[in-house]
Formats: sequence, C-alpha cells, structure tokens
Amino acid sequence: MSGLIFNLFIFVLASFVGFELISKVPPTLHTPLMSGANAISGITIIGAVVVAGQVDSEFAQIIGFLAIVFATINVVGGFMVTDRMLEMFKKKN
Amino acid sequence: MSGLIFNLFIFVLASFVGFELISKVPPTLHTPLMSGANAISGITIIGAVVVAGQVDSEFAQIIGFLAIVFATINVVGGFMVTDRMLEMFKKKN
Amino acid sequence: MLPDIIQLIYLVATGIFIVGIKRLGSPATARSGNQLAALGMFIGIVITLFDQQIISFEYIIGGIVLGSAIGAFAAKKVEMTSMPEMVAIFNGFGGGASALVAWGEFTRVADPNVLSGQDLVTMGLSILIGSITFTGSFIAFGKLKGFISGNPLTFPGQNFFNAILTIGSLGLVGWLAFDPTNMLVFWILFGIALLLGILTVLPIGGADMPVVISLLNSYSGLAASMAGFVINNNLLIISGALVGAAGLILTNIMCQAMNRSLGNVLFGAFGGDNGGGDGGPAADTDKTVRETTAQDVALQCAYADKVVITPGYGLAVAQAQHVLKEVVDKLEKKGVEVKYGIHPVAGRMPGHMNVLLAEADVPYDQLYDMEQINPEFKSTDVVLIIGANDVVNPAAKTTEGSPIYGMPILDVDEAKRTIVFKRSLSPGFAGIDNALFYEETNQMFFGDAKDSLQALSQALNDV
Amino acid sequence: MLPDIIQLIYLVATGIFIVGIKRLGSPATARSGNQLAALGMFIGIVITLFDQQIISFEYIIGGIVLGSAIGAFAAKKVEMTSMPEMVAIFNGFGGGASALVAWGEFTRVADPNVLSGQDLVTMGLSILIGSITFTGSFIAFGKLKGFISGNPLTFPGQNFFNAILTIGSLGLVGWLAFDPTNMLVFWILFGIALLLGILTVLPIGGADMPVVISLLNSYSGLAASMAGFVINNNLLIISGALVGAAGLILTNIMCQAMNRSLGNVLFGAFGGDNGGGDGGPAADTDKTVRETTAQDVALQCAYADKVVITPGYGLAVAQAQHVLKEVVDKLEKKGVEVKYGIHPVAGRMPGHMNVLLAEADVPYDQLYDMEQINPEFKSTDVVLIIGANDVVNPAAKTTEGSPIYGMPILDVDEAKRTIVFKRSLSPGFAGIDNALFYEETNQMFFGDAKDSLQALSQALNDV
Ligand SMILES: NC(=O)c1ccc[n+]([C@@H]2O[C@H](COP(=O)([O-])OP(=O)(O)OC[C@H]3O[C@@H](n4cnc5c(N)ncnc54)[C@H](OP(=O)(O)O)[C@@H]3O)[C@@H](O)[C@H]2O)c1
Ligand SMILES: NC(=O)c1ccc[n+]([C@@H]2O[C@H](COP(=O)([O-])OP(=O)(O)OC[C@H]3O[C@@H](n4cnc5c(N)ncnc54)[C@H](OP(=O)(O)O)[C@@H]3O)[C@@H](O)[C@H]2O)c1
Repeated sequence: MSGLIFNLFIFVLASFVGFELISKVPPTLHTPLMSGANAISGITIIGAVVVAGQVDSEFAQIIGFLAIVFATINVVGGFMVTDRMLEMFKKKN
Repeated sequence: MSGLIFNLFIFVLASFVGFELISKVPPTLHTPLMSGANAISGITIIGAVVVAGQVDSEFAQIIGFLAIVFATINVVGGFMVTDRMLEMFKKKN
Repeated sequence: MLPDIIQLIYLVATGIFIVGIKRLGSPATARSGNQLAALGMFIGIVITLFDQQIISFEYIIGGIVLGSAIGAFAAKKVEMTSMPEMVAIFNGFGGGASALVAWGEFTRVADPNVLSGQDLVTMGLSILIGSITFTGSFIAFGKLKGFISGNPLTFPGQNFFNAILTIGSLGLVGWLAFDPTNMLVFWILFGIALLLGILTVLPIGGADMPVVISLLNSYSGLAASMAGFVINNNLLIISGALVGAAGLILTNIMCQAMNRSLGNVLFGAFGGDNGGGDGGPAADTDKTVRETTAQDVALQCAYADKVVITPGYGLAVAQAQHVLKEVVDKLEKKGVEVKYGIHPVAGRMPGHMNVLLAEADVPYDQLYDMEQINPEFKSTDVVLIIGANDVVNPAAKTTEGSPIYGMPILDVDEAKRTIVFKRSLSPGFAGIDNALFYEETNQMFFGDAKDSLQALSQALNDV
Repeated sequence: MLPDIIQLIYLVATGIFIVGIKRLGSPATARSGNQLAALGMFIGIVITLFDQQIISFEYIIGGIVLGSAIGAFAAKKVEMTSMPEMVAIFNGFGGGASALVAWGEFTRVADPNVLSGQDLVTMGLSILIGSITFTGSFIAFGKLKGFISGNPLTFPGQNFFNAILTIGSLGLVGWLAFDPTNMLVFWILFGIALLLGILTVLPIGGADMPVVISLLNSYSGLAASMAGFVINNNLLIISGALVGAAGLILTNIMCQAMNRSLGNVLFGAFGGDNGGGDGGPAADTDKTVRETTAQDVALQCAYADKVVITPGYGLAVAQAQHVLKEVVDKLEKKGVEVKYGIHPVAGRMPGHMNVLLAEADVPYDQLYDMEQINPEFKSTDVVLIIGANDVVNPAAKTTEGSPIYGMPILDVDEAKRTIVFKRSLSPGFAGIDNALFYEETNQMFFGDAKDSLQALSQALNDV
C-alpha cells in the first residue's frame, strides 16, 4: 500500500473526528474555539522545522526559517490569546 | 514507517470517531443501534473471505469456510433484524 | 485491479459506515443509516473478492449462501420481544468468526516462525477476544431464553478466579508470540478464552444481560479489528474500532441510565431473575392500598383532560401493547390528551418500550423522554402505570442505601391520580417495595396487564 | 530514536489534540482543553527535532525564539475587544507558513523532476491554499481594524473574475505536476494565489469578517494538512484535517445563527460598515418614541421582580461591560432577579457578548442562551436592551423580504417593559429600522451606553 493511500485514510478519519467534535458547541465558545483551532493549525511549524533543519539547500533553509517564524507566531500567539479569553470564563462560586 | 504503526493510527482515529458518533443518542434508539453496530462488527467476514479464498492450506480453508458462515449469519441476520426494528419507527403523519 | 484502488474503495466504504452509524443515531434517519451500513458492508465484501490473494471461490460462495440463509431465516422468524436474544446470538457468531479468522491465518502459514511478533500478538488477541465473545454471547442468550437460570450463578472466589484466568490468558498470548510452534500453548489459550466467556457471564443476573450484550458487542468489534491487524486490512481495522468504541460508549450510557457502574453490573451479581413478580420479599402488610375497577378507571380517564401512560416491563410480559393502543385511541376520540412517558430503563433493554409500542403502531412523537414528561405531571389528571415498578419508585429519591437510590425516576406522584396496573404487590427488578402503591392518590388495578386493559377498553365503550 | 517511536509519540500527540479540542467545547473544561492542545503541540515539536533529516539547528532555534517573542508580545498586548483581528492575523501567519513549507520543500530538491506527481500536486495545493489564507487573513484584519474600508468593495463581474482565477490556479497546480521545472508556472501560481486571497475577501462586508476568519481558519488547517502530505508527516496531516473540518463546521454554525448561507456571506456583498450608527437610512419620523431618563429607569428596575439584560454590539463599542456589571450588582443587592439574555449573533463575533461580560467578571451561569431566555420574557418586568438592535428587531418575524427575515430573535416585546440604550434611532448592522422602538411598552434611553449606564448606576444609589 502506498504512502498516499495511508495519508488519505488518516486525512479522512481525522476530518470525521473534527466534524463530530464541533457539531454541538454552544455559541459562547465559538470565538475561543476558533482561536484555539487556529493555534492548532500552527502545527505546520513541524513542517517548517523539517525544512529549516535540512542542509540540502541554504535557500530552502531560509524559507524554512521564515516559515518557523510565521508558524511560531501563530502557535504561541494563538494559544496565549485563547488562554486569556478562557481565563475569564468563571463559574459563579 | 511500518505497517503496524499505520494500523495503530487508523485504529485510534476510528475509535475516536466511534466514541463521538454515539455520545448523544436517545434511549429509544439504543437497541436498534446495538443491533446495527453488531451487524457492522460482522465485517470480519472480509477476513473470513481472505482466509477461505487462499489455497495454501486446505484445513485453513475449512476454518475460513466456518468463519464465513458465522460472519454471514451475523451480517445478514443483524442488518435484517435492525431493519425490522426500525421499520416500526414511524412519525405521526 | 490494483491494491491501491481496492484501498480507495475501502476508504469509501469506511465513509459510508461512519455516515451510516451517524444516521442510526436519530429516529428520523435510523433506518436509512442501517441500510447505508449494509451497503458499505456489501461494497467491502465485493471489493475484497478482487484481492489477489483470493484464488478459490467455492468455500466463499458456499459459506455466504449458507450463512445468509440461516441469518435471514432467524431474522424473519424472531419475535419483536426476543430481539435481545437474537442480537446476542448474532453477536456471538461475529466474535466466533473473528477468532476463526485468526486461527485460519495461523494455520495457513506452514511455519508460524515466519510470522512477526506483532502479528502473533494480534492473532492471539483476536482469538482471545473472539472466543470470549462467542461463549459469552451464548450464555447471555441462554439466560435471556431461560435455558440457563437467570439468577447470578456464583461460587466463592469467582471474581478472583476469573481475574487469574484473564491474566493467564494474556500471558499465553505473549508466550505464543515467542514460541509460535508450540501448539499446546495455542490450544490452552483457545480453551481458556472459551471458558472465560462462560465464567464471566454466568455470575451476572439475567436482567443485566442487555448491558452484557452491548459490552460483548463492543468486544466483537474489537475482535474484528484485531483480525484486521492479523490480515492487514484497513477496512476491518477501522470498522472494528468504530463498533468497539461505539459499543463501549453505549454500554456506558446504559449503565448510567440505571445509575450503576459497569463494574457493579459485571461483578455485582445483581438483579436475580429476569421476570418481575414471581417471588421477592412480601409486601409490607401494615399499609393499605386502594383497589379499583375497570369501570372506575374508565370513568376517571374519560373525564380527564390529560392522561399520561408510563409503561414498564410488565407491558412486555403481558404483551399488552396492542390493547393499550386501543385504549389510547378510544380516549383520544373522547378528546382526552394522551402522552406516553418513557423511562430510559423501563423494561429489560434500552428502548424496550419504544420497540414494543412501535410494534403497536404508536407514532414515536407521542412518546416522551423522562426529561420531557417530568415537568408535565403537575398538570396531568391521571397517570396509568402499566406494569412498571422501579421506574416510578420514590425510594430512588428518598431511601438512601436502596439499590435504586439516585436513579432519576418518573415523577408520577405529582399527578392528581395514579393508577398502577400489575398482578400483585410484589416488587420489580430491583426487588424492593414501592411506597407509591400506598399513596393517597394512588389506586391499584390488579391483574395481568393485557386482561386489565381489555376490561378497560370494554368499559370505555359504555362511558 | 527510531522513526517508529517518533510515530508512536505522534499518535499520542494526536490523541491529546483530539481530547483538547473536545474539551474546548464546554465552558467548564475549555481552558484545560486549550492547554492540552498546547501540550500536544509542544510534544509534537520536540519529538520532530529527533527526526534524522534534521541536522542544522541554528535556523530552527532562531526562528522559534523570534516567532515566540512576536506572538507572545502580540497576545499580551491585544485588548479583549480586538480578539477577532488578532485571530485573523495569527491565522494568516499560519497559512503563510504552510505555503512556505511547500515552497521550501520544492526548493530543497535540486531537481524537481524527482518528485512524484502526487507530491507535486499536494505541494501546489499547499501553496495555493496557504497563500489565499495569508493574504485573505490580512485583508480581514485590515477591514476589522479599519485600515481598509469595511464596505464591500466590489466591481462588476467580480464573482465571475474570481471564479476564473480559482479555476486557473487549480489548472496551474496540475500543470506544475507535469512540468515541475518550469519556474514561471510556479511563480504565476504563487502570485495568483496571493491575489485570490485579496480579491475574495475585499467584496465581503466588514461585519461578516468573523465568518470569513473562521473559514480562513479552516483553510489554514487544510493548508497544514497538505503540507503534511508534502513532507509525509502524520501529525501534520491529522491535526490539519481536524482543524480544517472543525473550522468548516464552525463557519456553518455561525452562518446558521445569522440565518444566512455561507454563499450569501461570501458572495452577497452584504453588511456594509462595521460599526452601527454612523449613517444608514434615517429613521421613520412619523412614529413617535418615548424617551426616558436615568432616574426613571432606576425606579422601574429597582421595583421590578425580574430584569433581563440583552446586550448587543453597542455594549462593545461603548466598552460599558464593567459599568453594566456595577448596575446589575446594585440591582441584585436590592433583591431584583437579574439575568442576561444572549443572542447567538449579538455583537460582531460569535460569543462576543460572553467574552465581553466575562471580562467584567459576570459568571457564565448568569448568561442565558436565546432558547433559555425566550420563555422567560413573559414573566419579566423590565428588559434593558443595551446597544442591541437587530437581535431584538421584530422585522425578523414579520417583514418578509427584510434582510434578517427568518432569523430567530429575542422576544423582548413579551416583557412588560423594554428600555433601549442607544445613541440615536439609526439602524444596526443589517441597516433596517426597528419597529420595537415605537412600541407602547418601549422607552428609549438615548446616549452612549457607558454614559447612560453610569448615570443609571448613580441614580440607583438614590432609590
Ligand atoms: N431497560 C433496560 O435496559 C434494563 C436492563 C436491565 C435492568 N433493568 C432494570 O429493570 C427495571 C425496569 O423497571 P420497570 O419499572 O420497567 O420494571 P420492574 O421494576 O421490573 O417492574 C415490572 C413490574 O411488572 C409487573 N408485571 C409483570 N408481569 C406482568 C403482567 N403480565 N401484567 C401486569 N404486570 C406485570 C410486575 O409486578 P407483578 O408481578 O405484581 O405483576 C413488576 O413489578 C429497572 O430496575 C431497571 O434498572 C433495565
Ligand atoms: N455575532 C456575530 O458573529 C456576527 C458577525 C457578523 C455580523 N453579525 C450581525 O451583527 C448584528 C448584531 O446585532 P446587535 O443587535 O448586537 O447589533 P446591531 O444590530 O449592529 O446594533 C448595534 C446598535 O448599537 C448601537 N450603538 C453603537 N455604539 C453605541 C454606543 N457607544 N452606545 C450605545 N449604543 C451604541 C447602535 O445604535 P446607535 O448608533 O443609535 O447608538 C446600533 O444600532 C446582527 O445583525 C448580526 O447578524 C453578527
């Protein structure tokens, strides 16, 4: 079985998980959820690390560096901002 | 990446899908759902077909034959019985 | 056909299964969901026939024809009220098939030493789980059918013994992985697994069988998934895992509805016989109950604005669903508003009442969940409690230490009048007395539910 | 470390992400869910550093340090009310990173001919989707911040032109797969993708930006997933797909809450400027409104049994959440029952009001969803409508053809008295007049919401 097929399988299954997870979220949490999901989409940082860490091409490394900077902004900023938002959700004690 | 790892990935992802799908089913449907899921678990018929269809070992083929009979009972009986149950769920017109 | 194309079609079948299961989760789409799942299965089977490994077809065709005939026959003949038994037995066959697949694959390779450790482990697990499912399901079937006593069959130290067997069998799976040519290990593993299925289900009370079946259903999914690891088949792994996870969640939901833990169900040796009423502690004779007659009930109902019906296990025993529907139709014709209030664990399997009433053509939008109906009792004139007991027992709210304490119940005592249809004062499944029977606002209509309802139907003609 | 072990740890990280997202779906667990997701990310990054392909670390460390500094700074400085902008810009960076990863991978291989067709297709898609996300997010940011006009910027045939560009870019992806050494194709694809991001977002009204951001968020997940296909990384594929699907569903939920289709949002050039009140059609001058004063409102509220507060976009504009809380505290001290009724699309982003009120320390169990609060208006004495307009506009029920027709609204008119806090009679987001203002039972309290509430708070001291 080829790698592409494998990738397709996990892509499809993960999409189903994503669909099911979100289908019943109250409006209150839409914005934090959007922001949290956005932070997770920064996972592309892993790809950036792979590109920046190889030594086949210096130019590719520089592109990778830029990709890391971009992705890290997304990840760090995203998680922090979400946390700030959620910190304020307190239950009446 | 080895085949086992691939299998583990799809196993885990599919389990998550299964968990999420069922978490909010009304009690009315528990029995049909149980019965429907049971029919799907007869998917092992695919394995039985593979075992019964090879020609490496006659004995294995006979085991495979038995497996097919068992699995087919599960599949055919399961889907039909579920359908009979669900047929009765009608909306007031 | 290329393996890649087979895989892609498997992926499509996977999607169909998922959508099918999803649709099974809502009354309006459930039937199409089941049909979709069957379609997915069909596609999966057909496409597997194109697998290059498959050379000989006689056994395949023979097996499918024979299996289909048996399955279809059983599915057509079974009565609606025997559904749990039927699901149990089908499930047992499924688990058995998974164990057989692993065994067949093990036998196929002339020299098991060529198998990798991980293949052997999944094989062992598939045999273990499949066999437990097989024998366990048959014991559950026997208990429900009454071939085997519904009482929990226990002996001292049983849980301990079963634990040892479980650990031992896992050890054997490991052993087999290191020493695959040792057929003795293989056979002992097989034997212990079959035994485990019997020994773990015997000590469970007959009335808890639906939960056990749901759990075994989850096992058979897991066994299928393991078989998928053995023959390296995605579709098998995925659908097995789907069903395994779904079954586990469902089991959990069912336990929650009874306010019990899964552990309590499996090891608690709870809930003796399967039918209510025959035996059990005698009712408290100090207190008095008010008896009533068909004529009186007919009058009360006919002049009520709103009547709620809360059925229970007795309705199934008496097979009174059709007469009940008749009574309701007559009441509605008289302009009375009638609703059914269905407790999630009324009867002996989840949705028992729904299936029963559906059989009598009661539209499902007339059936109300506990959460929906509870606020309505305050404005209800008469509640007819047909063969229900535990699900309306106030002890669940008041008596700490009672086996049903904490279980949410139908708040029938908030209605102006309750009328209980049952044969005696004997307790139901949980084996405890019911204070509701002695309430001021309650009346008892003794007798078999079917007879009583027939009399009521008769009496309604004259009102 | 062996690749298999890396994969296993990736699998663990996958599980953590899934549980994290699940926990993000409920208020009580949301924060821990976010933290779990961050943990999953951390594990994923650390473990990737053990990948054998990774040899040089300077760029990695430099990039992470720089990116973290910028991200942390921005996250700390941003005000609560600028959250949507911030999410937009972060999202743009994420999409950009995915495009860069694909580009870097493309550049890395000296001879692109060694890449297989499928690799090239996923690369092309990654660049395409990533770039659209990048520029699109920045336009959305600019619109929200006011750097770019919030009005829909359209030109004739725009949708047609964009459609051509989209099809063209997909064609270029295919071309690149067949002719990977042709750098011209590559650059044109890159350029068109960047342009598409700009052109598809410009025609959308500023107030629809939250929906657009959610959609772009879904795109950036998809772009990450495609980047995962390019470098063959499971974790990337899975988490990208998770976010892609979740974003899509979320976008859909948001559109539904506004009773509009996604197509209408994207191509409808709807919802002009981002702030309500400045401009818009003049109010109908024939009908009369009843004005009121802080003293009068204070009296009415103080002697009410039950007051419901329905905030809207004006609360955010006026930044009046803290004063509002002050007023509510005073009322509660006087024994008045106070609840907040939150319409799902009040404000300019989903949950806008919740975030705002949470900032002022309003506990979330005092906030009621539309479905929960609507049955309560009948028994409510006074409703304070603070800077809300469309979400209480009865035109949604009565005026067919109105842009909000069919949107469920807060049924404030069922209460004994409504008091609207806003600066003028000008319309809100949908640009339509509101018949509620002219109702018998309604009073207007004109002025900036913060000032008005401050006056009310003052007045309450004297009641
Ligand atoms: N639904 C599930 O999935 C499930 C699974 C396992 C266990 N359970 C348990 O089962 C119980 C269900 O409660 P329930 O209220 O439905 O039933 P129940 O508490 O078991 O009571 C049933 C009653 O029906 C009466 N009955 C029996 N045959 C009758 C007949 N022919 N005509 C009239 N009445 C008849 C019996 O009283 P007489 O003998 O006096 O007639 C008995 O008291 C709960 O304790 C639940 O936890 C449910
Ligand atoms: N929540 C979302 O996700 C989202 C996203 C996109 C679009 N929308 C749309 O946005 C609308 C939301 O409805 P809404 O009722 O919250 O808001 P709205 O209909 O836009 O009305 C807001 C009102 O607040 C008043 N206002 C503005 N600044 C104020 C201040 N400083 N003090 C007091 N009042 C002030 C304005 O009137 P004056 O100028 O007279 O003061 C305006 O009429 C809906 O149409 C919805 O579809 C929502």
